[in-house]
Amino acid sequence: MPPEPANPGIRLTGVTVTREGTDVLRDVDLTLDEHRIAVIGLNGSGKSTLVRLLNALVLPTRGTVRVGELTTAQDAKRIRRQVGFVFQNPENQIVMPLVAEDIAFGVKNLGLRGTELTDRVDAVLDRLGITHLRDRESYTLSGGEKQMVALASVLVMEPSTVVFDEPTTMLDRRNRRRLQRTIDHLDQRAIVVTHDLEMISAYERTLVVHEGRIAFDGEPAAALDFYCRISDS
Amino acid sequence: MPPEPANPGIRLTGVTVTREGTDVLRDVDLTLDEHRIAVIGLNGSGKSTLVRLLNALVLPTRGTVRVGELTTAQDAKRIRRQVGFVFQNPENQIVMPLVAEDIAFGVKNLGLRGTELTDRVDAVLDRLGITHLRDRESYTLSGGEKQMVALASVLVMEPSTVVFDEPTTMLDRRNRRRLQRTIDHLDQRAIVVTHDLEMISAYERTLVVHEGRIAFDGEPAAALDFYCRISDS
Amino acid sequence: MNGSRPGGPLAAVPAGCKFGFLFVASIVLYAVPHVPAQVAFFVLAVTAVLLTRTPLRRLGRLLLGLFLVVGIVFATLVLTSTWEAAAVSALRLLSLCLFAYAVTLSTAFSEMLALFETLLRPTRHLGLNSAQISLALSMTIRFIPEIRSQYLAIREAQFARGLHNSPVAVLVPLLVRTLESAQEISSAIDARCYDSAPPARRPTPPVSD
Amino acid sequence: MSADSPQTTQNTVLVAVFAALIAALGLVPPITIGIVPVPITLQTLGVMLAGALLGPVRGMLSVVVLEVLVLAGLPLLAGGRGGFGVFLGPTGGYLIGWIPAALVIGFLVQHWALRQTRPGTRFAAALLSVVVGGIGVIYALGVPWTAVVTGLPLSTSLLGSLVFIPGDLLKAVVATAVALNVHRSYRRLLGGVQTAGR
Ligand SMILES: Nc1ncnc2c1ncn2[C@@H]1O[C@H](COP(=O)(O)OP(=O)(O)OP(=O)(O)O)[C@@H](O)[C@H]1O
Ligand SMILES: Nc1ncnc2c1ncn2[C@@H]1O[C@H](COP(=O)(O)OP(=O)(O)OP(=O)(O)O)[C@@H](O)[C@H]1O
Ligand SMILES: O=C(O)CCCC[C@@H]1SC[C@@H]2NC(=O)N[C@@H]21
Ligand SMILES: [Mg+2]
Ligand SMILES: [Mg+2]
Repeated sequence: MPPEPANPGIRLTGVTVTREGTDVLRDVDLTLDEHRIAVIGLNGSGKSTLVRLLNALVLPTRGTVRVGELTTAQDAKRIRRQVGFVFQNPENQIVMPLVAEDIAFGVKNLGLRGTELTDRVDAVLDRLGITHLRDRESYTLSGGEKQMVALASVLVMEPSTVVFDEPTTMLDRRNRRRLQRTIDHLDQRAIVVTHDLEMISAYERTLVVHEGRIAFDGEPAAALDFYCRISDS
Repeated sequence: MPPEPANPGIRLTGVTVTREGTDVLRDVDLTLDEHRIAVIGLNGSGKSTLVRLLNALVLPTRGTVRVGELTTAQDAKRIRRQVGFVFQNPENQIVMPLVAEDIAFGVKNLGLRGTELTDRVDAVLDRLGITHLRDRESYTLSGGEKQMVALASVLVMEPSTVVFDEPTTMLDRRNRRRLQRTIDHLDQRAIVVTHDLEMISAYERTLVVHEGRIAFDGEPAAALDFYCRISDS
Repeated sequence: MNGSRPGGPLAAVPAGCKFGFLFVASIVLYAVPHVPAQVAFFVLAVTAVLLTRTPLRRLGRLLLGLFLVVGIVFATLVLTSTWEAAAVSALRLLSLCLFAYAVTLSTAFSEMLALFETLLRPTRHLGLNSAQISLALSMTIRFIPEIRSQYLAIREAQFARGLHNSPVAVLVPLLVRTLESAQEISSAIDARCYDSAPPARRPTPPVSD
Repeated sequence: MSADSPQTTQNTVLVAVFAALIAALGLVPPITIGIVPVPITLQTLGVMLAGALLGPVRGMLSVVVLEVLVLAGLPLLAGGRGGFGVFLGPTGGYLIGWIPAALVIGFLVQHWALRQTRPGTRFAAALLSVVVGGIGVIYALGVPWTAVVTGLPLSTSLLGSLVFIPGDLLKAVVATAVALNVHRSYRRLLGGVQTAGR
């Protein structure tokens, strides 16, 4: 097998997702290879469905989603190693009672053991500046801390793209900015769904999802304009 | 017993709340009788604890909380009729399978029955413009709809003060503004905890909670300034 | 939740009477181990079910499992004992279940709950409280879909982390979240003036004037 | 304790939420194999969890609440079954057995298993509690009832119940592991119980 490119692009071709008879997403054609991409839109417009397609949490009813050479319909497991996903509610993502155990959890599934494993966990804790949380019980963490642990548990898998689905809703201004800074410093490609319009002003590309279609695709400023028009109508 | 005044003020005197050995809230003295009051602060600063004191969901470890002539430690039930509470996550507030049943739940607890009950439910649905949701099953509602039902279930009790603990976190811009407009039009006193700084710009008074104390109390603009200083430090 | 509203003549019979009949029928059916009597009961039971005017397709779906079960019983008994004993057992089981379905199908859920509340009223002497019981019953219905969607969200989060089908890893967060929301829900219920101990029964607080 | 009503509201909610959990486990389709007409169902896992997490009284009440709803006709049992008929059918005894099962599991876990300080012993004790209640008690009621209702010989009914053993043991292990983990992160639940490390 040829080595995969460092950061393979994601390509959606003619993607439609149907749920209970209605199209939640319709005829989406997209190539995502920018470094920072934002997705905005009203409640129920289809944002989460769109980003869940990218790591095979949702499979297209019609069309294909490709990450590099792989398609989500066939290679779900390998794609999930490349495309990490941070959920809105970090509590869903936390599995083990201790923070270190929780972060190690995904890496264990990749077959790592012993010092290799602990080194990797320590490295990611250090990188996010949350080494002090290492031995805490995960369920006693505050909202902001939980969100950082959830991010660590994704980054430890060393994905090439990280998708965030509304990661800042529970957070105060300080934690929001901390997370934002963390995302800004990621080497990986980041695709961020958010209602927090301030957060995305520096992004390269913004998609506005409306009623199951990509209604706008371009500069953040223009996208915001478009979004405000929709939400005020 | 003398009739209570139309909208009695709320007074906290020397209130301390201790949880597991640490003071979550310390020596709070406050009189709340403005029409619109905002509460802001970092995650974990004690905002929720503060507002839960107001309707006896939390009782002070030391000090007293008075609503008009009543104290929360003694008259929890009567105070809860006067001070309604809208929770952050409407999912946890809706307890009955059908919307109409859920809204009727609180009024039933007040002892109302029959047409008096249904009239009151219908009136509040009408007032919030959600009559069409009356016979829906509550779990099929969207996030914004759930938030409106949760508000209806509180307003139907005809409280003189409504407390909101981060009511907009789950909502998009459109639903957020809709809820904001609804709050703006309430006749009742509203006390709103929020991280949404835009929402409170027109409020009469803003409290900033920091590390268990009221660190600032005054005009929204100055409060925001203060809050930004804290959160950037 | 119960599908359509119950119709037919049996819907007019009070729920208490129907349950009383069911109780008596269950005794009589065991008291008479003769094939002709059992056939007569069976015909009566079929009539009762048909009187509920349930659409035949829905009825078919409901009864398919029952017929399967009775089939197994009948086959096993024919092989291990007499043909007659097998017939009596199978018919008895069928009639009893059909009568029970007739009661269920002809009684509205709310009527059923009201009956249980009446029956449970004496338990207040044991310290239970019927308002609390009916709250628990309604809340259960409300939270089944909630738990399901929480389960789906958690499982999805774990798929995303490369974990597939580990029951412990799904159940632990599911339960912790459920317990946490239980706390918030009970606050919300209290905030809406719910009184779990009605005044009459509440231990009198120490009156400090 | 302040006004004791918050406490009881919380208990009501816990009972309801676990009843909902048992019902939700019924959304997984049941499997019927073997010589007795009783399905393998995941709902017993919920019964075990209710007892092991909520303790005897609340655990038992959540099973009662579920079964009252089933009795009232809601299709909350595995495979979408419900109504009075189920209780009179071949599985009725097992269903009734769920009630004392949760009680026994809750009692043993709260007053015996969680008192063990060594993790290994605690796991073994909890597992044994779950097996005694979740298998012993349930079968003690279920097996004879099936025999009576169907007219099958008691020995057949007993033999038939053997097909559940592997599944039920697996459920007991899962329930034990889950319950101990949850008690580890959520100590308030069985208030006053000493667990190691605290
Ligand atoms: N499994 C499903 N079954 C039925 N409908 C679904 C399902 N998943 C999504 N939908 C519907 O698809 C639409 C889009 O859902 P989606 O979650 O993608 O919206 P969203 O843009 O992420 O909204 P939000 O801002 O509220 O998160 C909604 O109307 C939703 O009800
Ligand atoms: N029952 C409890 N037991 C222990 N600690 C508690 C309890 N309730 C609150 N706390 C602690 O008290 C502090 C204040 O909590 P509170 O919920 O009031 O914060 P908040 O300002 O509302 O935060 P957020 O913005 O995250 O909602 C937190 O550090 C929290 O961990
Ligand atoms: O759904 C029903 O009607 C009740 C089924 C009872 C099934 C019993 S409980 C113990 C044993 N273990 C199983 O998995 N099934 C049986
Ligand atoms: Mg979404
Ligand atoms: Mg809070």
